[in-house]
Amino acid sequence: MALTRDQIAMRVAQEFQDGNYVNLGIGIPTLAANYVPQGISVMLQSENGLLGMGPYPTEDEIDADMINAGKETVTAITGASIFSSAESFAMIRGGHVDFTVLGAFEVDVNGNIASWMIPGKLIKGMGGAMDLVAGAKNIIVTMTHADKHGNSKLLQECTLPLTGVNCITRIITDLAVMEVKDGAFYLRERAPGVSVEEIQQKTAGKLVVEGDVPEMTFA
Amino acid sequence: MALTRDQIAMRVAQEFQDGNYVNLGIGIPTLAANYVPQGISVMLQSENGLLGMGPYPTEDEIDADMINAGKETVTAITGASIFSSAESFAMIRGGHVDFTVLGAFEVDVNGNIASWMIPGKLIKGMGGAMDLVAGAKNIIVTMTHADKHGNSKLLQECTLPLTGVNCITRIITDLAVMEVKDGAFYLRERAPGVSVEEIQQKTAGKLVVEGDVPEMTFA
Amino acid sequence: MSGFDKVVSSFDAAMEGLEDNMTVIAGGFGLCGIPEGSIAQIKKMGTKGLTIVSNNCGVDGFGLGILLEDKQVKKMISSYVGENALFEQQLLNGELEVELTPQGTLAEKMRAGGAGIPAFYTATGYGTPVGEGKEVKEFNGRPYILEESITGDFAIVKAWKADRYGNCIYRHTAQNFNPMAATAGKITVVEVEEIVEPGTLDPAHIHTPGIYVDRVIPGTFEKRIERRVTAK
Amino acid sequence: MSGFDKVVSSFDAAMEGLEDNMTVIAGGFGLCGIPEGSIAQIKKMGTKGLTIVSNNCGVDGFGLGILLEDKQVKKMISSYVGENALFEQQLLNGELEVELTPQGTLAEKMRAGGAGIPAFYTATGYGTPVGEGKEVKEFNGRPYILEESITGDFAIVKAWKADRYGNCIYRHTAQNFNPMAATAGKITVVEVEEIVEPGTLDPAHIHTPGIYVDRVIPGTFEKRIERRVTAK
Repeated sequence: MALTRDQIAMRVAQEFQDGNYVNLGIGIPTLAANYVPQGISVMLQSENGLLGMGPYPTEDEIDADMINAGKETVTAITGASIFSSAESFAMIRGGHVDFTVLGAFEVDVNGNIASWMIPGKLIKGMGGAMDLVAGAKNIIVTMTHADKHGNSKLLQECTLPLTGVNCITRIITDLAVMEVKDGAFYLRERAPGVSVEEIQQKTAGKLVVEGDVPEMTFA
Repeated sequence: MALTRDQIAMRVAQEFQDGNYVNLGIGIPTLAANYVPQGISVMLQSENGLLGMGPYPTEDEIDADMINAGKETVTAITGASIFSSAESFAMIRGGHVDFTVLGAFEVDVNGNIASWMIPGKLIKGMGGAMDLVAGAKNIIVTMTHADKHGNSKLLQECTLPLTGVNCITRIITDLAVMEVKDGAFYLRERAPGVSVEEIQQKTAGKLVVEGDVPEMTFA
Repeated sequence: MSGFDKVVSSFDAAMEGLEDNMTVIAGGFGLCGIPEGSIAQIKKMGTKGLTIVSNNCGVDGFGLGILLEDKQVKKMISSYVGENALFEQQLLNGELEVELTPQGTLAEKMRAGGAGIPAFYTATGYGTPVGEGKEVKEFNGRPYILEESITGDFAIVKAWKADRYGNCIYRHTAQNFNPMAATAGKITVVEVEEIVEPGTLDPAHIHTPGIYVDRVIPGTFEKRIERRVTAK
Repeated sequence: MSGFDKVVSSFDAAMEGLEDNMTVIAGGFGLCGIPEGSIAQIKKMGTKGLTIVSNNCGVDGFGLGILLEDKQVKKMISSYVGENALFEQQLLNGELEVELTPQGTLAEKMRAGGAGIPAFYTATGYGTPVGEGKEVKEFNGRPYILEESITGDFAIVKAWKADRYGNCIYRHTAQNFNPMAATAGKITVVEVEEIVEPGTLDPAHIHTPGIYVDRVIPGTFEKRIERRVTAK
């Protein structure tokens, strides 16, 4: 069975190591914060200028001057720091953020990603996505394996305007965990009950399957 | 009569306007802070990272963590700000400092300045001088008109390695105030009792004398 | 120290000198930390043909969005826009030009503009539409694109507190783009919640030293929240 | 949050991994705000062939000057050196290489290194020996030279207070080059006068966020004064 959004987020959270600084994009990536494993701490970076983002505020805590990169009201944890957007992107661009998790329209076998612009549709802008994919040490793309029409989002070559080149190394979809290297998607894990054949069929770009591919496990 | 060091500093201080941010080099420039005219306030910038430098401390006030760009113990005025050296040079490089006053070995008619390196002698480094001459809006060079052997320091072309090019617009020596423009030194004021002829004779680069050149006045 | 007293008493005085076709750099992220009074003043002045450099363009009826109502904006330089219907409409009509710039590159362009750095290399945007037509150079085997800095005729900034000398601090994440904007204006106007006497702010904790600031004006702020989300 | 506890208990642990021929970026200006304990540890370790990036090289017998005694330094990248006789002697003997870099360019090279900017243009040094061999480009009719950023295998930094997560503040002008150094080390070691619990420092007034810091070590400081000048 394909994973739910929360299950994808759960699987993403398994990637985190204790002490990681993590930037989570809007949507599924943000959910990952809810599933950080026991005994592991991560510190969330919000690119508007906050390191140590906390949970959403209570009604009493709401403060218009405290928002996250998604423009949502938010809180800061004990030990947080707050700084300018230039400093924030210095951290990102300089490779100090350990993990960035973000969504995408398409990813290809060369680690290129398209996530911000669909020609013909109104373009709202890339926000910080281009900086994040160019800067973070590890980038995880989360998305459904195929779009709602069944078209694969894992391509031999991206068709949409790119967000970044040669930058994606790991993809977690509703069907699989894949590594991107040497011009191919390497299948590492399957969603429980999803066959290699189904993944193969829904992956347009070159897929490499080595040995038995284990199912994902959830604690 | 040639001006004393303090008189040169006095004349420099007459250039300041109320509200100017000023960076003063070591030596005569630093003395100018003692002669800021009545009714005029300037704020001193020290390039290690202090805006609003105050007087030297009393014995009780001395603090090893509070020094100026000359590595001397110093104080901060009320309303000062303290920041990193990168921020400090952002101010300088970005043209936010109104005046820089510094010494020189040589200046030429194209506004080039040599102030940091004498080949054959041990080179200690340029410190912040190159950044200052490249960044400040107005630069005043203070020096003696000629060296101790009588050789002019105001040249048609600098002979020593440069600190900066096309950047000097005003020179105040023990003999004269000069403007640098259009490939010449324009004589604007004479030291009291010093003749145009003496200045002419001690100026190796092209000197332009327009009309009667007034003597400097000191309040 | 009267020459360093930057406080002005009206927004008319604060924005004096703003003319048609100028470039204005505005602090703020979304509706957080935006210079509400300076924006209102620009609307009141009716200045046209403006190029506005700001991460976003407000919403319909609030923030920079109100400058669209009388078509005062010729061009936006932003990382993310279109939270407002009027913006979308003027963009589609060709009445408004947009230069989309990655958020970190935008922040750095302002910082560089204020710091006298005319251009810098960044990996951000290489191989994407953002990199088209820009110089590419490799460092340590990785390609980077050359991005030029931004300065403005005016910068409009929102701070929490400022002293009379223009030393500013920002509150929480309302800091965002404001410190860089403050450095990059030929004339920098800071509107603040509170004016304090020099010496009140700790010299080591000033976010924007007064040297960058030309005018300080006390303001009142609605502080509208764009996305109110609370804990369940 | 144990994964974010950066405090180590000895200088041996703080400098673990330092090897011959590495590059070390050191904060401090003159003898102000220098990482005294980390420097002493490098001397104790006897590491050789080091490239040291620091505005100055201390004095005879104090600060970075002590690393000259056993000829541990291969190269200095500095803006102003030669306050010590040993330095002068090793330089004249050809035992020591010096790359003189303008002070503001040096600060910006460190900042750029930490911020993932491989190179930037500056007017500083154009037309001087510093500009020789460097790319020149005109912006708005003025020539600028291209300067590349600096990163180090280690950065050694002196802060006033840090919390366990590595958030730091600096005291007075002992800030100087320390914040940039902190961003530019693969391993950044901060030695501090006082370690405080997370939450003690105001989040809006942290000079160096903990993300840049790998190890925090409490130190003791002589704080020698280079030029003691008092009011008359």
